[in-house]
Amino acid sequence: MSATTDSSTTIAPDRVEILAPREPYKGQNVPRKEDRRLVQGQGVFVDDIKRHGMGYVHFVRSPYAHAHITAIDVSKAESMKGVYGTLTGEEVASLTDPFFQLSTPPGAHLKDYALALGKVRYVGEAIVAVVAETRELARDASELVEVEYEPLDAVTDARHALDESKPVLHEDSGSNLMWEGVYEWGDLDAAFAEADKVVKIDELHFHRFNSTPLETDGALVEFNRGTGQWTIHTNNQFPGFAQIMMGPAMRCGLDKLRFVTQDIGGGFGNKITSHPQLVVCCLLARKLRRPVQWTEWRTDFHMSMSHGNERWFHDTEVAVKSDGTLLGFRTKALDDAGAWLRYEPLGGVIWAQVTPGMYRWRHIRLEFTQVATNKAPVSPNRGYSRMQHLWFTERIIDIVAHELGLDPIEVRKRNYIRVEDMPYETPNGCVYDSGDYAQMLDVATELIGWPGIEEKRLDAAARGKLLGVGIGSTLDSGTNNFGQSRMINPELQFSGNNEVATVKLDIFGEIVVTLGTTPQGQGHETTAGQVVADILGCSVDDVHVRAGHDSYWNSHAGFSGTYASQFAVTGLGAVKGAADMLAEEIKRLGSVILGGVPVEALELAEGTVRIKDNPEAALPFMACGAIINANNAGLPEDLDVTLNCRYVYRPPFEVPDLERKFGNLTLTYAAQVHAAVVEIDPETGYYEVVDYAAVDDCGTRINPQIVEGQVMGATAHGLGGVMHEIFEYDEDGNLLTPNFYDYHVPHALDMPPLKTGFVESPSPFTSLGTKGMGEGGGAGIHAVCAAIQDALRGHGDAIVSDSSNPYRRVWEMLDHPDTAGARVQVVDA
Amino acid sequence: MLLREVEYAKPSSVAQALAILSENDGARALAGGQTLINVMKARAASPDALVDLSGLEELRGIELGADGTLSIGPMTTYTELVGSAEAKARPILGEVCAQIADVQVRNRGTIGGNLCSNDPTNHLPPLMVSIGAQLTIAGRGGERVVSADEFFLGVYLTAVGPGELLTKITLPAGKRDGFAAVTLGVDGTCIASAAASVNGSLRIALGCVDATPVLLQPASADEGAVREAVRGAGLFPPADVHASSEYRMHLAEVLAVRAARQASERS
Amino acid sequence: MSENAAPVSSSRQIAVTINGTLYEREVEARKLLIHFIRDDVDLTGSHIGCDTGNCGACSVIVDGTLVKSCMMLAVQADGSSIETVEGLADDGELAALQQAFSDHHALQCGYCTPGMLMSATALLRTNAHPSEAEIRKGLQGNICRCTGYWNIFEAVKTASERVAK
Amino acid sequence: MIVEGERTFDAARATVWKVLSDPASMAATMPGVESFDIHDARRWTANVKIPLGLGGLKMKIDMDKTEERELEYAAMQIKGQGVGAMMNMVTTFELSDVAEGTKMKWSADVKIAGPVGSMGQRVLQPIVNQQVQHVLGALDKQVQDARDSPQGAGAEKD
Repeated sequence: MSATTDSSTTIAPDRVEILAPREPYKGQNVPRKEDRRLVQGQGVFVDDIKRHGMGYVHFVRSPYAHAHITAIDVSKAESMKGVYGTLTGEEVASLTDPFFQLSTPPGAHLKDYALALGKVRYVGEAIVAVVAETRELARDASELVEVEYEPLDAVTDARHALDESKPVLHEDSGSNLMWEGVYEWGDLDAAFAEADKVVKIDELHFHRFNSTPLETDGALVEFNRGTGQWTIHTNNQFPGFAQIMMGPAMRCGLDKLRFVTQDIGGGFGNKITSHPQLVVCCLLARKLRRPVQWTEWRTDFHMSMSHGNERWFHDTEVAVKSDGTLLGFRTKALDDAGAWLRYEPLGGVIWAQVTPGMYRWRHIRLEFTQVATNKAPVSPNRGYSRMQHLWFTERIIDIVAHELGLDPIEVRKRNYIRVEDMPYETPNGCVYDSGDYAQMLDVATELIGWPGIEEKRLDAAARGKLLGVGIGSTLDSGTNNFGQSRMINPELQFSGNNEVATVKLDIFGEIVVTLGTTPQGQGHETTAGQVVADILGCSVDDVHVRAGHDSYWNSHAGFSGTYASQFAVTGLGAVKGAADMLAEEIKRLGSVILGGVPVEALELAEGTVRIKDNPEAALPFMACGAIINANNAGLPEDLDVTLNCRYVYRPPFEVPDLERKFGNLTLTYAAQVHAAVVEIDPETGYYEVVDYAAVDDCGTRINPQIVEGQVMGATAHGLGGVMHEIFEYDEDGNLLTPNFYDYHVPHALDMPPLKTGFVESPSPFTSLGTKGMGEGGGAGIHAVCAAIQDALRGHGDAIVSDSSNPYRRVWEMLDHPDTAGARVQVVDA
Repeated sequence: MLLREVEYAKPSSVAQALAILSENDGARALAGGQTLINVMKARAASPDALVDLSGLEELRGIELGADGTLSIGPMTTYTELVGSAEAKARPILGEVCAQIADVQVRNRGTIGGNLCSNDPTNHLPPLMVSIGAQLTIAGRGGERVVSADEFFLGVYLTAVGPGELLTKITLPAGKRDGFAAVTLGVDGTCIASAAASVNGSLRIALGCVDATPVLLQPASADEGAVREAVRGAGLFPPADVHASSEYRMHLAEVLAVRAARQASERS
Repeated sequence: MSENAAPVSSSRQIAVTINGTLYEREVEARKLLIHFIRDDVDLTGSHIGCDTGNCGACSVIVDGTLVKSCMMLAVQADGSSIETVEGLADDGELAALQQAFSDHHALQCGYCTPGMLMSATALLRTNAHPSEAEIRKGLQGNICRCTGYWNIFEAVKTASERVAK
Repeated sequence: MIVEGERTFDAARATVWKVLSDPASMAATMPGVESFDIHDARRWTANVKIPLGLGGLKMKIDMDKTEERELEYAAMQIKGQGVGAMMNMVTTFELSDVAEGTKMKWSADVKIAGPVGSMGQRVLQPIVNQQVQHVLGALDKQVQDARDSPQGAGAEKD
């Protein structure tokens, strides 16, 4: 339909692009439709919404990590002037059922209510909600709520959560074990028999942090007494999931829960599990007969929301040939879920989407155990569960290279899945769709001037600095097959995936697009407009994409939302489907109006449907819209055209084989290869990233500028995560980094110079050749860990064992390398 | 966010401010508010009344005396100190102020507020101690002058008592100063810091290792002597998420050496 | 002066000019300036991203000085003239910085953007041609979690060049 | 966090013991005490306002002597409740004779939670050390007073 250019390659000192063919809009840096309102402060974020007579919600939160609640007295608070009312756990328990649990026993036995009931299990857990006339009064009143506690010992170290001596968080589940499963593929014994060496790593630790979106959670909830419907204005990023959790608990149909959002101030997965607070707001709006507004403050968010999964890897054994050929590994993964299973134990299977990382080893065994601790509940965080696992596989590569005296780059190239192996079926049945990892690695090393790195090392040494270079190569698996949830719990009735879009031609020919997604800055209005404009042959400016999400638009499906790197596949797949339907309808209408010309003879261009050989004979979209919507007398009866097309995109998935834990778990596999150069001050452990390259391949890019923005953002999260960001608790379960005082996120001065590279390997499995992207698998964390380890070579040779490497830890690795790093053994097989 | 209820007054003279402060137990002076208001947001502390000093021109300004002495009004902002020609008489002052927090904070935060809050991570308390600043404190009974060595009593606690105000900071002449810190991110919060001054004898003040700056006066600025002095100071630094006590101890030693070197290399 | 003379009170009448419009309100002494701007005056472009004065999303310009409006009481703004993001565009015509932010994809979710724009505006007023180092230093007080800042540096550089022309 | 140390008093063990086991004199060692009620010899409550430059931190502190060996050893459970903070402290004192008088080995395991915790350890730990120093200083004075007072002398004779 539209003109297509040839593929091309461009190389500049700080950017390399190897491009697939592009169309008038697809593949172009179209300016974002969202920007005009956002740069003028005209966005509508949840805390911007006001209603007459609304009350402000403030939560009374636990100061203890673990305690029995022996008494709650809200009378003083309720009698305070300006207070509208309160809600306690007792009331919640009488008005709702516990949230549905995804886990099999023992996790299945948890009784999770929207407010704490009888016991608190982490500092910051909500106990009572107070509603008042102003924000300040609500907080004042919350200080008058009297709660009596009987403090208990806290479990803060997952490694001891199952000790007999430790208290149990949830009596209902009997112990702190929440979920466990064993995954094994290939023939481990054969692999270890074939190996020349076995590399044994005693313990690796992936720390707790999250993406701390700048806007925290919030909601404004209205209850319509006449219809019994709630309207929930919220920045929850996965309304489909929230509804599934809330409806059964609140004993109402899902259509009673209307989710509305316009602009969301960042999500990164951290805004998926706000359903408990939303339930509280719903109950209060009904109880108090007025709209209620809840804004979570930064310290509340840090203490209680969406920490990323903390994970330990114990007794890892790697089977390897002397030349660095990797055969397989076994390990025990211990996952710290925090106090509740709010999205867990899905983290126990999500990692399996990238089981072998980017490597060809075929023999893998992983014993997964998830335990509860007295910390904030975990939930998805950019790179959810795959990031932890990919960090682990990347650590293995660099540790093996270090121990066998091999070049980490050579080891990667030797073991990378090759372009000729694509599409590649992994040992557990996932299918990597496309990609040339070795080429990406070449681009990355080129960008940071790898050949000259030894000179740079000497130059740094002359300045008293230790220079190190490291690679992080990761996958961004997108478009989940929700059937994988059955590997966690065979009873679950989820599989496949879907997303919806509608494209219609309005009465005056206006093209209106509605999405089922809840964008948080990914530019969906723009990229959807690009796809529609190419298909309808009109200007992207003539495509009106509605901002935000409303589950009452007819564009909402079970998996609607924005999460897990899938918009470019599911969201745009739906948009393309709906636009194709509309294009076809416009042509059928055109063929009638233009005197029975065959549809094949028609084309869409310049906002008209016209005869290819006689462009003068054209029917403007405005006329099409008017005819169908307002001037349709005399149209043929069999003309089945509404110009209002709805399409549900459904990716081609099978239900996985639960016995073998085998099947394709995600549709697309974007890839990243990052390279970092660090300089360490050996006297203090202080270090800086002095050079950095991020190479990304997410298939065909609809809007390269937006893709690059996602790559940059994910890189910044990786750098923040590895250098500074950590949710650290003391032994009593106090969070030591409850706000931006001590939880340091990267600032403008902290950012290294960044070079980017792009390779486009279109996905054979998606309608646009696109792949989901934006998470980037934490490549920055892996690259910096590797670079630090490289810098320490010959200076104690510590093995980086933790994903969190603040200055103090780097100094410890310099000061006492043997105890500060991982303990590694190499034995002849 | 969401402060507890508080009363507010904006006096138009120091005398008036002192009157309010001494008549209202629980009244606190509000300088730039870049620490105090955050503490109030956390409701970790809640003054009953705030006495806003921003209207008091008497407390602003930087004067350079004929003998090179700098007299600084406590309500002078970091930004003013960074930009001031007079303040260049003591170059380190502007250099260190430029490292504090960010533009917005430097635009409102004041030298007096920095000293009176004495958060252990603040840059200026150790600097004032190494420089040997004199601090003038006014109360209804009159004025007294306290040396920086005696000024800092504890976290958020100084010689400025209830009903009193810090009214002047006086810095002797001198240029040979140094400051070194390891911070949380570039120009971030101090994890450990050291200030040094070799105008006459060597004075080193360590930050972040105790509730108040720790003054050391080694015989010489050579590395051995400085390290010896730090080791001999009987420090037991606080541990937190950014540094163990042991690491802070180590940083104090390294940073003291660096600050002393910077100071002695200056002319 | 007389209204400043020190009656100690827990609330007071204030008059504040925001983007050229005068607002007179009775406010509690404890109310932060950002809450006054967002809730009382309903100018919701300035945002709140933290509760410790770190993030800068609430940055506004008060009498020509860039401040974080979460570390200032509304009563302290009495008699002042305040500029917020809503005042940057000249009736629909985007300011050079706003246009450059869009051109360089210097915003994603747009939550930090208003504060970031105010900091950049203040920077370019005092330094029309900042180096990249000066741009970084000028934006140190504003946290962005989406972009990694690189595109923001580019946007500010471009805006300074365009204004120069 | 755990703070501990040793202190030697120029007084007989009985005198020191007397001070340590007298709620009134113990209360007098606490910073910013505004009022206190003695329930019995083992339990008492004090309302304190810990002086911080930025505004005092009000707390209701319940003290409960959980264990004691006459003249030798005492352990106390101290619970503090304030709007800004919650404190739990277990403190022990161990007395022994030395040439200069009486040696006291003490330790306190202090746990602080609540909003004040969000200010960060950098602030909390020094504050705790500071308050402990205050208590020990005041204890010195109490011991001297007891020694110099007739009852003190009496105690020494016994």
